[in-house]
Amino acid sequence: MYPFLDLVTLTNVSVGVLFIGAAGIIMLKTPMDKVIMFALLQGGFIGIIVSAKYLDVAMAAAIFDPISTIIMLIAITKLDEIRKNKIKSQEEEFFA
Amino acid sequence: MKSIGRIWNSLANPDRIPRLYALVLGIVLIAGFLIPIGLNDHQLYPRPEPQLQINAQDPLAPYDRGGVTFEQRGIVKAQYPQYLPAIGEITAYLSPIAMGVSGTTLYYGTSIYSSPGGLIDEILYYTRGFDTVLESSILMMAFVIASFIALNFTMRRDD
Amino acid sequence: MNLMLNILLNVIIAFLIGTILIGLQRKIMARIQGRPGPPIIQHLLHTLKFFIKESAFPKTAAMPFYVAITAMLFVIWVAAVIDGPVTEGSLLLIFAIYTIQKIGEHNAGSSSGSPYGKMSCVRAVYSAAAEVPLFAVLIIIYLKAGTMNISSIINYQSIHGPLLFTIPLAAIMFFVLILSKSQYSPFAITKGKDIVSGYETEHFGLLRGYLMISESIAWYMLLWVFLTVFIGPLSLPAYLIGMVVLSTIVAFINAVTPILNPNHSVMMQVSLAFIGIAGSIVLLMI
Amino acid sequence: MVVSILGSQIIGIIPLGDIVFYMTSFNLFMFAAALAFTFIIAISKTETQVEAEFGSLGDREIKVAKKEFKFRRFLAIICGLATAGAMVTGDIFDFTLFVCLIGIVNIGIVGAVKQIDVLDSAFQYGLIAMIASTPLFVGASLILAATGTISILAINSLTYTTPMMLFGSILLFLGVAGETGVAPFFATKAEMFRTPGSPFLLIIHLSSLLVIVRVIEILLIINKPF
Amino acid sequence: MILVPDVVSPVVVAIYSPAVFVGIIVALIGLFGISIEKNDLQVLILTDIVGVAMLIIVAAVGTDLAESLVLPGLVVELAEILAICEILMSREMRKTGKSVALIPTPLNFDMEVLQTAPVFIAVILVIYGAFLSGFTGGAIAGGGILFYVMSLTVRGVPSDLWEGIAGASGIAWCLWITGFLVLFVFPSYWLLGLMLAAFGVFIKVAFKAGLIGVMNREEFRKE
Amino acid sequence: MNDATYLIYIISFVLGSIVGLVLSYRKYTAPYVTKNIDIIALIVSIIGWMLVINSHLITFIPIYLSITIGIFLVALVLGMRPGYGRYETVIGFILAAVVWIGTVLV
Amino acid sequence: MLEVYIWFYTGCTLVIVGSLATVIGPGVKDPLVRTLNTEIPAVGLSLIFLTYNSTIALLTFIAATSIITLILLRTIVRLEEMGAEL
Repeated sequence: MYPFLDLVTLTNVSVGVLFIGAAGIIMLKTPMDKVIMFALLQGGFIGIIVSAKYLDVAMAAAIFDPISTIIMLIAITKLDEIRKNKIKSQEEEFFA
Repeated sequence: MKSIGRIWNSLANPDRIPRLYALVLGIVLIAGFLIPIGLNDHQLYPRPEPQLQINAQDPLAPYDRGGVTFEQRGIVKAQYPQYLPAIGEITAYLSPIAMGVSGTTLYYGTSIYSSPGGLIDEILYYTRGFDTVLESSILMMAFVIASFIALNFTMRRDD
Repeated sequence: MNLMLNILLNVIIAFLIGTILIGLQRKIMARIQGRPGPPIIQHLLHTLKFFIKESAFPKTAAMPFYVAITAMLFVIWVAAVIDGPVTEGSLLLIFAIYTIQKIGEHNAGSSSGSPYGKMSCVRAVYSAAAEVPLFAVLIIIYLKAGTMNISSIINYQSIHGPLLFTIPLAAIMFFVLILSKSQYSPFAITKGKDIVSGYETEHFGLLRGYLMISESIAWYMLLWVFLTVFIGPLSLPAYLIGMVVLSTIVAFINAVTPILNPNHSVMMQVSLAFIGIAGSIVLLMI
Repeated sequence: MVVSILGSQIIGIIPLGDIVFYMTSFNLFMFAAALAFTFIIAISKTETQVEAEFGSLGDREIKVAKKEFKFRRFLAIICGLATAGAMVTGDIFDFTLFVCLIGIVNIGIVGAVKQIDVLDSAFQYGLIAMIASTPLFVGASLILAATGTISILAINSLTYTTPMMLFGSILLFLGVAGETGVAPFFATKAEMFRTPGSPFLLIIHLSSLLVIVRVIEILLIINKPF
Repeated sequence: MILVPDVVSPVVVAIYSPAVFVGIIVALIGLFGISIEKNDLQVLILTDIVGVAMLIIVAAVGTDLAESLVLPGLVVELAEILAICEILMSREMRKTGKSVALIPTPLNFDMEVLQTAPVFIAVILVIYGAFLSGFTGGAIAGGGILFYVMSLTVRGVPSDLWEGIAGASGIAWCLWITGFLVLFVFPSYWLLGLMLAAFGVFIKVAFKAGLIGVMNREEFRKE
Repeated sequence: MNDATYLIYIISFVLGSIVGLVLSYRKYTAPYVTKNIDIIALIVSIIGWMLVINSHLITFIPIYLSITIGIFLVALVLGMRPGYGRYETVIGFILAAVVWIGTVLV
Repeated sequence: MLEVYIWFYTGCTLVIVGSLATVIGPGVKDPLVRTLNTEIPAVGLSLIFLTYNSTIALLTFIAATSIITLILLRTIVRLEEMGAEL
């Protein structure tokens, strides 16, 4: 009745999510947004692994996902801070 | 002649070499599009079609190569079976935990077969064991270098 | 004949002929440049002289190494003689020895701590980078003769005629290699007089004597390989004549050309190699 | 069974499972040479570089500090052993791994020095080594795909050469060229030699030359003459 | 069900040349990027892409052998990046002449996850890694240890601890070598050799990854 | 002609050169005189070259011995200090070559 | 079987697009952005591994990628902090 509903399988949905995530990472310029999109990418990826029925791999991927995210978050925060400090110190120099 | 000399001199600058190398490698790789590329289907260690084992509800998918632990050897198509007296034993081996896991679920084949035993362990540790020696040595050397520099310089705080 | 005796005989022949050829070369160069030049025997006398001189060791040297390297150089060239004239073994092996000799050169330079030696060491690395002609020669010979064994190559030539005429570009590349090993040549950057005596600067007495012996054997062996691989089965007098002719040609070239800057020397050799490879492949195709 | 490789007879083989080490007189010589140099390096002191001081008549001595010396000696020995292994291995993939090990150890030997120029060329060399691991492994894998084997002895008994094997071996050569620094990629490597510590620097040079000679042998085995 | 076929399955043969082409294209893209890039750090990041190309082409053979060849490739990439990054940093530090004490800037933020998650994630990963053993297990457990160590608040280089851990991982490496020898010299004790090898490599890789975590703790420390 | 005789010839050449060098330094004190021809050297050279090139004519001693002696004598003149012995060598060689060509033609 | 092809070609697309994005994507002058972009080819490669059922390689790759990312980020941060001009 709705033949296109057959297309809504785990694989296809995950592929869709993957592409959205990839496009997001590429298009968005702020690192923070990229990290959010990265979560989307990882989500799609885990979906595909699940559709391949390797639950153990999916589990490991699911655990490593937050680790990568947190690492990136920390790095981004720190980098932001460094850049802010740099600008600040430059301005101070300028005023001085 | 003078310009050739200048080009030659610029090649003596280390900063340009990686770029030059990348360029040369790129040019050679383009040849890859021109020559016929095909897989010779008589390979060592062939594996079943992708997803075949998992679709057949094999709890040991995707690395099931037959065999019973301590009783029957698995099938391993190695290059020189004559030099490998215990070939197939490792593939067939399942650790007790792995056996337990394989009895309960269909979807943990990877984990089961990468705990000691299994095909990849057979290849990595037994039939091509020397590769792993080198591989772990490479990692170790890289680590020795990195940690020497880190401990003595980049992370050192006293001087 | 007894193998050991044969080896000994060949090594002594290689040494004596090598020194005389080097002496001859210096003489010819001198005459071209309008100087009287040393007697032909001079290089041999030099070599022998160093054996009765006092040996001194620099305080800054890297010790066991500094001494061992001279023995090493000597040993590898003896090995070359064994593989070459004595057993007619693998051609690849001779090239391996040639490359190891580069390492000896490099290290004789750097192990003393002298800045001149160091310069020579860095230049040895540069010149080792110019080994491309060597490999090109190997590959072309293999493609043509289908073997890497010297005696098989000789057989091949006795049937098909000298390789010199079928793969002339490879012969030229090999000649460039020989040229780069000779003293005062445009490619002899490791021994340029701008760095005193290059890697030999800080080796005195006995050690220098060994270095000079291996230098002579090296020269003999390179010429021997050239004659054997490109001209084929030769009698001993023919070898002698061929070596004299080659040394003379090299002397002519050396007398009239300046030494190149290290980069240029390397890149010149590599460019020659590329031309040689391309040309030879074209020739093989035709 | 008498097997000959490039016209010289195999003296012996050391089977380690699928990876079979073989020795002809050529391999044996290079193996012995690598080990001999390694041994000498292991027992040698480093030299002291003497440089003229700028603006005065004094000399300046550059020595290798004790800690650095030990570290570099360790790496040099590993490098020598890896070179010796690369000389006799009869497996293309194993060979590429040996080459990678040599590459990384070479970086390490000069990685701990103080001269900025030397560090810079070590870094550039490291970049090349990293890029070069791609053609190395790709070359090996193309040969595997084309022939179904990566054992040199098995390839030696094949009678044909396909364009794919040729391509694979060119890539292999390019990879080794990058890892070992032949012309025109010599500059990074040559600049690394300006630092003191001659026995350790020697092993860098030794390994690169021996490996390049060995890869020529492998290429000749893979590509049969017309 | 066929456990081991005679020939490689036609699916794999069919997708071999597309896979190789993709690999070559990716390598070309990466190499192009490297050849036009001037910044050393950027080149370092781009070599990662070239490494991906290598892994694609190696995996494309699609046999068990290919898979076991992928693992060394992966490790080589990891190892070289590790060493070269360190050299780059030391070069830049020598160039700028800055001593280490002035840096790192303290990190001024509080992340809830870093208080609660590390222990849990680390425990899971270490257990799972121990179950897997070998390189895979080592990398996974190492990831867990790394994360845990990184989120600790202790500062300063624990030089003794460091050397201890590094020594332990060296011993583990020796275990693996012993295992390798056992497999070849006494094939009848293959199980012992296997266990030695699997856990030797596991411990080694895991500890090494943990030490990377220590390095990073220095960088990303909290106030 | 095998390797051993080859070696003997070379050694004889080397010894001849050394003796020639030493003797010529004793005999001639002026450095680098180019014009004069020394009669003794000329005779030695001619005998030497004759022995080397035309040794097949001399039947009463073994051929290798005559060549060895010949090479020694040739080297004696050839190896003289710079500036001496060149014309002698050339003349000796030309004479011997003429004789050789003569024997070959006849 | 169709699924296998879907994974494979998705992986290929991701790898190519991702590496293009890494090389010439928007804002890649910032090394941080470039490093984050390398995650896309990494995921693509993971899919290719999955296609060939190389799940152990896949597991290792997942772990190794996060370690590599960590190392790279550390370098970037440290260099930025020093104010190094490369």
